[in-house]
Amino acid sequence: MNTTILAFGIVRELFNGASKKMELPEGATVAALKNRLESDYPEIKKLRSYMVAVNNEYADDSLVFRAQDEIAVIPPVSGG
Amino acid sequence: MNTTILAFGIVRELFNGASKKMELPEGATVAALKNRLESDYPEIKKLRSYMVAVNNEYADDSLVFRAQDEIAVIPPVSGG
Amino acid sequence: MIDVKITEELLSAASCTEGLTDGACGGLAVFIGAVRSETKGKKVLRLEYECYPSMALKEMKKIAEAAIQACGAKQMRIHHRTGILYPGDIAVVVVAGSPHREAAFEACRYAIDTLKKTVPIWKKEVFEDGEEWISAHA
Amino acid sequence: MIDVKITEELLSAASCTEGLTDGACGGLAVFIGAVRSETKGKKVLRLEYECYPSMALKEMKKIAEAAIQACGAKQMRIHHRTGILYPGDIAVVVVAGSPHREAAFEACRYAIDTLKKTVPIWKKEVFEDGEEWISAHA
Repeated sequence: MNTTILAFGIVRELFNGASKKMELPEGATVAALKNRLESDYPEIKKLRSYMVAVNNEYADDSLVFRAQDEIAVIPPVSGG
Repeated sequence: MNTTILAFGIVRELFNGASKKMELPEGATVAALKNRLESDYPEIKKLRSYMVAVNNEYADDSLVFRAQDEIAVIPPVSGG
Repeated sequence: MIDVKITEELLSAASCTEGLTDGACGGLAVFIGAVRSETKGKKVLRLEYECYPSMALKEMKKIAEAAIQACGAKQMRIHHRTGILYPGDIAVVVVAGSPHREAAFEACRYAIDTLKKTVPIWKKEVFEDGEEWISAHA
Repeated sequence: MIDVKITEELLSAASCTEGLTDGACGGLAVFIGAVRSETKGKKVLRLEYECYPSMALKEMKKIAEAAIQACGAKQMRIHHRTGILYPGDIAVVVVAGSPHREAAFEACRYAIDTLKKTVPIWKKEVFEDGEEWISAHA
């Protein structure tokens, strides 16, 4: 499954861009994506925490990606 | 002792004026003034409560008036 | 910084920030009290505010000082309007500034709560069929 | 009424009251977050805010809805600025309107507290000698 992972803030800087194309196996979960990200970008493990958002909602680790999902990596927010 | 009692809000309306000249005995206390007010203006007793201020400070019933004191009757406040 | 004022002039939103967003305080907590168009289902035509100016300013200053002492706010503004106000008009603006928003909220809340209890300001509500000094009677 | 906005334009005090003091709500509780000139004694040159617009607006709307449901506020406004901000600039304005000030304060407090936890907006502090994404690391 071809996906485009959106990135913001410090993750955008780690990605060196606002998004990253990534090939994920069919049936891949959020947890699998996190493993992949942490292996490709070990700096991610140093964050206080981070979330994955799917279609503009925070997603659980167990969520299975579907085609057309909008996927984003959300480092610790700091609005206000 | 000649005094001028300042009045505001509903007490100003009871006094039919923003102040009232009043002769008080030497050594009169706030409590004595209150008795006098309640006898001259029985409507005052119907208020939820009221205070006397002396020189811009809320005064206890036991305070003894001195010449030149600025005396005011303070009905329940409702600012804001 | 303490800024207390009683005025017959219009109060506007500008009072919320004017001279306060100077980079020293990250958070401003503000309370804006405006005249409601209805009270208990009755249409309000206008409110008539009066005050005992010298004492009211003194009490407002005390409140601002206590809010700084007790809550840790750094900046306190309390502006109150008097005279004749119509629905939608702003009657009071309370601003508390602090590097930390908890302190700002506490100071703002303390100030408006205390103002309503201690500051010698009175309002009369005028309806189509009568008028009433607010809080005067039990 | 719910009004959420993310903008690169200046936020001003006008956002605190515009369209809100219509006579329906007696009390507006407001939080104004401005850029501080110092963090832990270090001079801040500027803040760079970015956001995930579609999700941020969705989360801001959720917060406004929850504040109305849980606290009883009637009007909620959340405006957030993004882009490059300098000390003193307003980054966020949260307004909660209610006939009762307790509800307004609670709703305002809830909204800014929750915004800081859930809304995908990020800021980088830029100092004379470096920069830092706020809250990124423990």
